[in-house]
Amino acid sequence: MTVIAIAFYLLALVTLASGLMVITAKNPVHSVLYLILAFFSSAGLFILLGAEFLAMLLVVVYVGAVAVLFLFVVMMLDVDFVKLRQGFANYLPIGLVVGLVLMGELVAISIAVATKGAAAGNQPLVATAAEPNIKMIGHALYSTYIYLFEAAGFVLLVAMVGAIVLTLRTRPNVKRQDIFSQVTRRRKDAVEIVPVKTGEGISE
Amino acid sequence: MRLLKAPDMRPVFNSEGLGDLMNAFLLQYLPVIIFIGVATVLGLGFMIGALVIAPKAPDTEKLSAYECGFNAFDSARQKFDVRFYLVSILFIIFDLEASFLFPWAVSLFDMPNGGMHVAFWSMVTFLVELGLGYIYVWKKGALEWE
Amino acid sequence: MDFNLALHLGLPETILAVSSLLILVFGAFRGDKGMISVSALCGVALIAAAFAAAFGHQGAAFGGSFIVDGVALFAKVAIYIAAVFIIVLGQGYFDRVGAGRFELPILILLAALGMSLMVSAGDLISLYVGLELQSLALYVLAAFRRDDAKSSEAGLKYFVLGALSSGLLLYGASLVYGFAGSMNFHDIAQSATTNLNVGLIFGLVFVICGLAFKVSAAPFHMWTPDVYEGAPTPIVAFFAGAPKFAAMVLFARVLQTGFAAQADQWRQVVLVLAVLSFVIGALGGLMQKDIKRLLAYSSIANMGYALLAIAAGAVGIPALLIFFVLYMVDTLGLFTVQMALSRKGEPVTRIDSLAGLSKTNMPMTIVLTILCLSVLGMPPFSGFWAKYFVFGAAITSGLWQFAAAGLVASVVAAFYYLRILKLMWFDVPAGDMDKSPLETRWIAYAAAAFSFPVVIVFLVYVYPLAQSAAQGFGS
Amino acid sequence: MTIDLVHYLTVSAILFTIGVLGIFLNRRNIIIILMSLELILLSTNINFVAFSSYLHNVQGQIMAMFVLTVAAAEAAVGLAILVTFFRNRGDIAVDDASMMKG
Repeated sequence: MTVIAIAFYLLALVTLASGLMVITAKNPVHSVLYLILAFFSSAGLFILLGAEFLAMLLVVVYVGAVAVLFLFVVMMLDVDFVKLRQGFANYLPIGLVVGLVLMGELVAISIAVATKGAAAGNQPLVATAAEPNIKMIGHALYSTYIYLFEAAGFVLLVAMVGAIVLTLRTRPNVKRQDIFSQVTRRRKDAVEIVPVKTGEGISE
Repeated sequence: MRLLKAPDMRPVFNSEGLGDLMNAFLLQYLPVIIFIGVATVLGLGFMIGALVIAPKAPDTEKLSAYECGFNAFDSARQKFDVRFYLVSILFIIFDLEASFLFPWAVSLFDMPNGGMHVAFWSMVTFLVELGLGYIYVWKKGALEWE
Repeated sequence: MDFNLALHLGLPETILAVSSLLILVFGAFRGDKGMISVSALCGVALIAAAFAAAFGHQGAAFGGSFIVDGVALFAKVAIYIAAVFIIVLGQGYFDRVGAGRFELPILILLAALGMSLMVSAGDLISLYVGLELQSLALYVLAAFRRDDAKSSEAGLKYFVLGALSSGLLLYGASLVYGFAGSMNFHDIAQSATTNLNVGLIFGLVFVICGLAFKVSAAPFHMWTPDVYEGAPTPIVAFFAGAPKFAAMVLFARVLQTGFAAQADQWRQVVLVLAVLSFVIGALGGLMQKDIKRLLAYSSIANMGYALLAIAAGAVGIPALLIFFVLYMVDTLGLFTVQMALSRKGEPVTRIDSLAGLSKTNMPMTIVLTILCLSVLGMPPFSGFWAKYFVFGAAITSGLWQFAAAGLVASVVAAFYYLRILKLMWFDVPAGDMDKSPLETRWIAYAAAAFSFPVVIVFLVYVYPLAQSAAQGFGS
Repeated sequence: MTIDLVHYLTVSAILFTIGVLGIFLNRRNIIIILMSLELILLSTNINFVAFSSYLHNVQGQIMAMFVLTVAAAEAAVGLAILVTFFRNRGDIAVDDASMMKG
């Protein structure tokens, strides 16, 4: 079990430290990179808990896509980020006090839930070869929760429509390559042969 | 329907046997850990090696941006176009769509209570939902680059 | 699982889902020129869904995570009809400001779909997914005028606070789940009766805070005035009504199904929220100069009365349903009047600009007078009946002090409506008003007509319906 | 040195606090606020997964999966709104020079 303990403390420490760096880093690009690290190490925590599929999902979706989205936006916006940090130091003392109180309360509640709740005294679930974690999720997701699964599709649809509605602008007077019209263009559409008599020229 | 109650899903392990099982489970991840370790050591090794061995004699000309012999026209950090962002959003959405396929593909053929048909058609509906969304995106020209 | 039963129960949602997809593709091919036909199709889909809900079966499906009871059906019909009116108003408004795009009615449709998942939620997962489907559509709608700085600022504020409240709610949900060992409200209720603990109570408090944000109850109301001022008016009319109705039903369901045994604990929290809401709503409104900000405070105060109905327990549920229907008609009318009034093409936003309205636009003055009298709770207008039922329920369950406090708050709030009345009838007009757009005129007339004579007939028929709908809620 | 449920919940509680703190400390920098929101959702996910594992009940992991999906959609919409805001204002500071008084 000590291996697990070492792994847990390492991953938890990295998660929390990088979480802290996300909110304190001066450069938002660094914040995004720390966010990636936080997600990556909590994926490790998920593996310790036996939730392998979610760990992979976290890496694929967050590290692979969401964090990249954040990076794009940080790079897209031409903003003086130093100016935005004004007030950070002013709020810091009161923030720390409130934060410590909140943290203490949450930890106390968590202990109460863990020791008195339905999970008290249980051991974590470990995936077996007979029923891997991903299968367990599949069995529940595609039977009891199908309507929520379809609803999740609509959530994604709303995000898609929303992003397009808010940010897509079609610029006028942009010439695009239209391969279909290029290929279907025939000689008669483009060229007209006009017999010209010698010495007369063409009038319109 | 109470298909999610704990005892039905799997046996509860007693705590003595658990340590071995947990270690066996984590042992599967040993190659990943070795890989990460090697990558870290190699990466750090090269960086530190360069730091220690490489000769360093910086001056302002060397450190300035080199642009075909001209003075730099612009800041090296250029703004990204919004289109990158839109493509990346659409990527996220279809990435998530694909991630829902994994548990489906693994569990489809042994769904409990003969739920295979329901599971199959639910995924078809899901794909149609986002497929129609894809038609919308295509038609709006969000995928075109000018 | 009986799949056919599930399809029957989910018929309204299925109609909305399928039609939203088809209309989206239709719209993509027609382009923004086709916005009017897209709006019409969305309206038809919503009306069809409302009929399906009105004649819908009751029951539960998907392992109890999708509940269709009388309250859910009642709320769905009201929400769908409200969404139809918003689509009509939105079509006209966005056409006039030149920001009309065909996605608008579709997003309203999808938001309505989210709300109907919310009112049918039977476990924490469907609660969250429904809530987020609704919220995401509303964030986009708030920022829909993307070339307008105020609209995008409103969208951003709404988004940040909405997402934070979802986070709080989710953290609470995780504690509740961890303590009770299940996501299902009935299972939670079962384990909560046998084993009460501080962890469970804190989880519940987090969930209540998250939901209070969504219904803009004080002290979680800070976003409301800003968002109401900045977002496009028809969208604000939507925000003020349907989403809050859905969130309130959800609120009632979480508390009365999942935590029925802890009524004493959550009643205190809900009562604090209620009193703060109507006090802050009444006092905050006094200083406002902007019509939409004033209406924001008015809606905060009204959420206080709705929370009072929830605190009253089972007797409060029919009162809650009736209260929301009457309140939604009143707010719809008030926002429509705001949309109807403009001076030289500029919308009238300040309360001072209403001065002397009776000399320039008599019909709207009468409409606004009726609606103001209604929201300040003057009998026999609809606002009086709304409060009557809520206070009645509160007194029945022994909360008479709080009913009295609500009464005092509504007297304070009456000042700002009386100020509007004085401005309109006795002050000197600041200039001629433009002619009101057609659809705003008719919706305003309809709301005013509902608010007095129609409401009596409505109550005669619908109050028994609300009562029978509320039968067996929470069990 | 055994690791049990309390350890995971503590990590999650601290991460949640960091997220909330991030929102209050960086009130003007919307990008950091959005990242703090992601941290908050991550902390709730750790809670859900930990409970799911210790309760031997798969619902928590289903929930975590939906939370991940919704959080990604939320990030997409939030950043889209941020982009329109930036276009209109040329800045992403919300607090100062706000056009609307709070």
